Amino acid sequence: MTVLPPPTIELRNISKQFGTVRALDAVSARFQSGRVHALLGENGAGKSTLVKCLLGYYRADAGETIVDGRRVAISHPAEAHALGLGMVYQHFTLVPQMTVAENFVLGRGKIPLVVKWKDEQDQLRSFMAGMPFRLDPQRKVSTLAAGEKQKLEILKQLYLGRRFLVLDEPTSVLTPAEADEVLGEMRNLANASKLTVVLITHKFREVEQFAQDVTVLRGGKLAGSVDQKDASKETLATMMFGGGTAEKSRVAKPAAVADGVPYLKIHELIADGDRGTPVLNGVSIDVRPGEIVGVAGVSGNGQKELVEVLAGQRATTSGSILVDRQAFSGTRSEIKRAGVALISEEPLANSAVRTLSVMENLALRQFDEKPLSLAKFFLNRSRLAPFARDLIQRYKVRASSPFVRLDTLSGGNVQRVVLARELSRDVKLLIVQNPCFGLDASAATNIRQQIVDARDRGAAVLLVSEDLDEILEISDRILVLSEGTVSFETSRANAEVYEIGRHMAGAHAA
Amino acid sequence: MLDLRSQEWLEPFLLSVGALIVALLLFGAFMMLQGIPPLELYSALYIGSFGTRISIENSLTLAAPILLAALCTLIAARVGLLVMGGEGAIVLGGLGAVLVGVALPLSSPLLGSLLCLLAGALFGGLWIAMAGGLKRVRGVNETISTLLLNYIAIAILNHLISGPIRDFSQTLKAQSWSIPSYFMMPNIPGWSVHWGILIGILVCVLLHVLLRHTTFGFSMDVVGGNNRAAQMAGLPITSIVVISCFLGGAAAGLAGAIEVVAVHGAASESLVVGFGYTGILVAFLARQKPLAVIFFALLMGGIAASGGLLQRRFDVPYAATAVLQGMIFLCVLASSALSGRILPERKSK
Amino acid sequence: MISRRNVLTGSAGLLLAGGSIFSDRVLAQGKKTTTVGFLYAATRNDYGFNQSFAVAARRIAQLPNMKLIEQERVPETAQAERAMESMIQIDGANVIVGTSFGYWPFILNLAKKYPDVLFVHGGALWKDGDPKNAIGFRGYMEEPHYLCGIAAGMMTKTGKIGFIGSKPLFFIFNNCNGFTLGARSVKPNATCQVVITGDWDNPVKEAETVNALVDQGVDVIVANVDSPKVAIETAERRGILSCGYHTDLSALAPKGFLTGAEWNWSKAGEFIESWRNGKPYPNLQRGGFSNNMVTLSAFGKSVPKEVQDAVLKAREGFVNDSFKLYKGPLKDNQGNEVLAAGREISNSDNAFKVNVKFLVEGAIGSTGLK
Amino acid sequence: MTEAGELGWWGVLFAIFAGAIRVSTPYLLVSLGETITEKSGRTNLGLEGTLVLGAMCAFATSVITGSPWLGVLAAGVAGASLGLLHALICNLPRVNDIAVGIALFLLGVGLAFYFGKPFIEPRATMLTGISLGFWSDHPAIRSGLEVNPLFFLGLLLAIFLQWSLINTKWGLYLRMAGESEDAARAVGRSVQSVRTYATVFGGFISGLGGASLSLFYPGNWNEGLSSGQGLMAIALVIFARWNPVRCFYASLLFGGASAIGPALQSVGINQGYYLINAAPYVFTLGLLIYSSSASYRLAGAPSELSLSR
Repeated sequence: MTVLPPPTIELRNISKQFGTVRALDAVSARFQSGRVHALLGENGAGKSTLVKCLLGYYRADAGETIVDGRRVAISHPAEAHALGLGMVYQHFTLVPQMTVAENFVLGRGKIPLVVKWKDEQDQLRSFMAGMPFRLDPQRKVSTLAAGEKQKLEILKQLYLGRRFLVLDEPTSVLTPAEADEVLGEMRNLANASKLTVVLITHKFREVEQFAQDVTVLRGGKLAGSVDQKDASKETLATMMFGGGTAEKSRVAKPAAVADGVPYLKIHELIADGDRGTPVLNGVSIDVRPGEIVGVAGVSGNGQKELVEVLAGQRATTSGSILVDRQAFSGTRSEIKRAGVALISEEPLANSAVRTLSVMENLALRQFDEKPLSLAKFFLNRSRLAPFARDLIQRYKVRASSPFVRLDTLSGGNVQRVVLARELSRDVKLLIVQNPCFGLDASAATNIRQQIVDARDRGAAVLLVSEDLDEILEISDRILVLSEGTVSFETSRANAEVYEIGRHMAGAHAA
Repeated sequence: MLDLRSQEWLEPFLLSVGALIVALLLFGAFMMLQGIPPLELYSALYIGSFGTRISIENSLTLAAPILLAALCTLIAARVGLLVMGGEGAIVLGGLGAVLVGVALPLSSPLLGSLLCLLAGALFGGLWIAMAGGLKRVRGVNETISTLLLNYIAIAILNHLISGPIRDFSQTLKAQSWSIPSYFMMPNIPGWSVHWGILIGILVCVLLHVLLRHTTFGFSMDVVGGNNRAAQMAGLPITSIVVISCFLGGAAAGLAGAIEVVAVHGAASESLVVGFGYTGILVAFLARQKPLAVIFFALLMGGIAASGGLLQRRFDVPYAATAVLQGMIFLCVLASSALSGRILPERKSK
Repeated sequence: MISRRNVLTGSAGLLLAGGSIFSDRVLAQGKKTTTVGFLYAATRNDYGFNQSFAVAARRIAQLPNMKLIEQERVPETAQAERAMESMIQIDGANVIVGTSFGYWPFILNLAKKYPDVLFVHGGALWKDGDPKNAIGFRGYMEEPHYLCGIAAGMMTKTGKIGFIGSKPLFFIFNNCNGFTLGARSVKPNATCQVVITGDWDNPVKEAETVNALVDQGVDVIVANVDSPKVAIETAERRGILSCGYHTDLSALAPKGFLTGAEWNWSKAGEFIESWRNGKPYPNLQRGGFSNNMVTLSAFGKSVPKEVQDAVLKAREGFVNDSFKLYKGPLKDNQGNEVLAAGREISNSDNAFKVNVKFLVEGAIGSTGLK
Repeated sequence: MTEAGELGWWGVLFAIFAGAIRVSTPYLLVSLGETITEKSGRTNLGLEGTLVLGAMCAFATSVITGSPWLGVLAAGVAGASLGLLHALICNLPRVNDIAVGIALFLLGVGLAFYFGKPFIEPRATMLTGISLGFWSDHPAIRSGLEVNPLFFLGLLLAIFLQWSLINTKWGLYLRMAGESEDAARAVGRSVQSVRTYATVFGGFISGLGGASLSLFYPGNWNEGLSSGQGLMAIALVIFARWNPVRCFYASLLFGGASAIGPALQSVGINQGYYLINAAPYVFTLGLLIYSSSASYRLAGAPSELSLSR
């Protein structure tokens, strides 16, 4: 059997319109057979839209796709799959409650009516024998670590005979070591002419280390296409951000040494996760007024649960939380007394009410205080709108009126509503979780600036983030949360990316 | 351009009315297949519901328990629970009214009937609060638990009236002791309609104030809209849910108590006639708005009232009313697919 | 195996008859038509209590210048009052027949409000001072139950018979006593297992009860529930014998049906005739075989001649009032003496019967009545 | 033994055992139907209506055609139609599947009572039982062990479904749709169509439960035929942790609970029969309380299921 080289794909003048938004404007790109191609750009630059048009999830309004010199029209993912094109998503598309083998079989276009599991597993094992990484077919996906899931996603694609792979921000949930391992293997496969790889990313480091070609998108337009060897970091940054704002300035100046009594004192906290098994296994964290403590870690090691406990959304098994030297369990009076504010990821899911209006969401912290309430019992509805208008103006929320439902706002504006609600009060303890997920660079910068401002006003800040860059950028102290315990602590001055990464990897480290 | 605040009211209302009309058309087609001319059908529906004074009285009498039972589902729905326990709460409410009415050594008629009503509300409230508590403490699905509680309530009623509180002088029917006759509520002067409907309307208005103009009502909306946001805001969700379930159950319990105080004077199986289930339908029609409940409860009371005339005019099975109610229910639910599409909401970007 | 056609003809007979009456219901010209409105608590073709009234309704509709309107599933609430009033006002009903016991208070309300309308109720609850345009009537079903008991006692092999009751009400227990006394009159050591299901209508529980009774060795049953259809069919399937209640149920158990206790509600037709012709009519009418208020179903095929003869002979005793159901010496099933030797209770002694709170010796179970 | 035919206290146990088999069939079939529907990520609370409509259609078809098995088929088709209606309405955006279930509960019962009225009186040809009592010459045992053929169908179905969920294409798709909408979308499977099939199939099986009521036990059609069995079966699915074979055991347990009251009364234990007869409901509620949890998702619960959220 002659092995054909993996496909070369060329996109010509692809345009795509969503309502009034021009997501792609005549973008062209060439992905050369057997090479790793980085698709670089900010959030909202059009990277995902471009590959989704290529893979048949969207239909481009204009433009053409050429695979190995032939023009093709791909209108459905199945057609892309037939051509050997596949995609690995940022958010896993695995079925957690099913086994590795079941997930492999499900990914296949054709499944026999009756699945012969013994044969399937034999096949899988022999397939994996020839692969750079291996997984036990019998294991349930929910028991896999994030890195293993990512590997499974990639293996699935290779198992299905895909020879052109798009990886959508594959390393966002991986430790640096895991990322290096996975991307290194992808590079090896490409070099061996087994695969063409398109790597969607916004991390320069990955581009430098693993990509051979780079295409940069900005605002739905092609900003440039270069060979990685010829591109300096500065050129790429200029292409990515346009002139001027290229260098992400470190917004945070280190805080004056904060010692003294911790304002937030978490001691030996133990709590169960969604499935009833312990996820936090004795977490102890102190946060002093005027410092930002960054909690780094790979998703799934207890970050979500830690924030939920602090938000009163999860019961604890044992351990204590003291805020301002008093026990804290998240009741309304404790929150008010201690001046606690919380900015969580995905506000529509965690901290705001989509079915209520913007003004009602803005009033969530203060509706039972003067002037919004009379005698704590009656709600003074006529005061809601002026109260909301003031915040909308101060925090530059784009909402046509305080009366519109929250879910008619864009993601960034929803986050601004939450910021306005949380930060407009007197904040003494600020808990922040992945505050910039899905936001564009300028919005992210703005939010980080506000967090730093709150610290500078004397608040104790706990920043839980899966974005290590974000933590390195604004934290004064950095902790690593791994398998439900704090496994490492360092000051920012001494922070060493690889050291942090090694601890993030925890027991899963190679 | 419509005021955004009125959209919140107008659109759900229009959707429900639209669904109602579609369902009536479907029902007309259904009956036409049975050989009943649509015009005669609709005229019978009208005459039987609001076409004559006697029909109006009939509709109003039926609307009272339906209205209060609807509030049971409605209030719980505001905190995000789908409670189907109106029927059971009605039964418990009836029992509560009887127990207090029998035990009270009072001679004041007004105070007596008032206390009976309160007792009914208390019993019904505690009954549904139980489902709310189970939901919060043990995660027991409230829809299933309240449906089961309906059966259990009926068993308790039957057990009590077949022995422990049975009036053995009533020989042909197992029923409880009777409350003193001077505790019985009179009719509205000039009408053969008891005060139940006015009590129900009053409760709806009070509930509207509670939901709209108090901090508790605001908290309920937060809890119902997003539990996690409510937790984050430090709201005492369990109390809010249990109190809301209590209020809902209390409304249905009040319905049962009114049936006792205004109609039967005693508890018997006559408390179990399906008002709870019609109430669920009304709660969905009203789309969680207490003031809209008044309108839709009257309408559904009318439809229930016209059922008898349909039987007598066209010799159709009584279940024709149930078929119509089922159709209305489905149309109303299907119409939620159009919410946000009828009146354009201004998108802000 | 029974052929399907037989079943159909047997059971559909009533429906067909009913239908033809409807189509023949031509109103005579010139003469004033009486509109009779029947209200039922459940569906009228239930092979049970409601059907026994529906049969009567169709007989009454055959009277000249009579128009029948019917409404089913009328609950015993204010809705009943509304339904009657709406029959009167919208359909112009002159006579209202309420079949369910719980309609009585609502009938009383309306009888005062509409003195020109006749109200007939199957409950015999009328008392002095109640409106004269209201009639209550009801048969003593314990009499035919006694006859059923005789048949059961003569036919049982195990000496164990079963009585399934719906609600703990005096007439149910009278029927049970009648059934037990009848059986023990021919087989003195026979016992009657009594089960109260608690529901007028709960087929699964009724079937389950029949099965449980069969497992206990019971081989004849009677079911005092709204519709004994399920009980009788289950008994037939388990190969035991059964007696009917309410209406003629022989078609349901071709092999095992003995006989049954039936109401004769068509008596209402006589009251209506008297009322509209300005003749006197009773306000309260009770009775048994002696005044034709109850009847006995035709015997099943499996009932031997000597059993039939014994039953019919005993029936004569009720018809000419020579036989008393309750007579001393009579003990209840706790061993207490109810009636001393020589004491007799008249068959029309309603006060005694209403106060029956005991089960006679030989009945296993309790009334729970105080 | 004193007299022929007497089983005494053994009779009580036997009656509960035989009753469990008799009464369990509708529970079993409805809970299997609901398991399949819920595995796909939808809840159909309308199965009480499906059960009643199925019972009516089975009975009517048997009366008209004389063939009980055609009746069984008709029950399935009626159930499948209600399932289809549920699925189509739930496929619309912003529609709550639990509420649609309640609506179909009312509509199903309404339609059954409406069209079933002429069939209350006639008698239908029943399904023939499969005799398991051949080993005994005790007549009570022999006739008590005439087992519903649909009971065996349910048992086989439970085993088959259990196997299918793991070993067939459709089983895998079904579980995927119930566990992760994203995953299904990624492999180009329409979750809605999987759920539609699952709800229709679930409706079909539940409809068969109705046929069991009207054509075998208690073997009749009237309006009081079902006293909430369809509803309890849904609670039973939670107790059985969405596992078909465990549905079978749970159904037997529920059937036994329903048989306790009549069995005790048949030997003269008469105290509080209303309360004893409420045992299945209390039992169901107790099991729900026991097997639920407020703090974590139940093992086996499909992740996309609104019921367990």
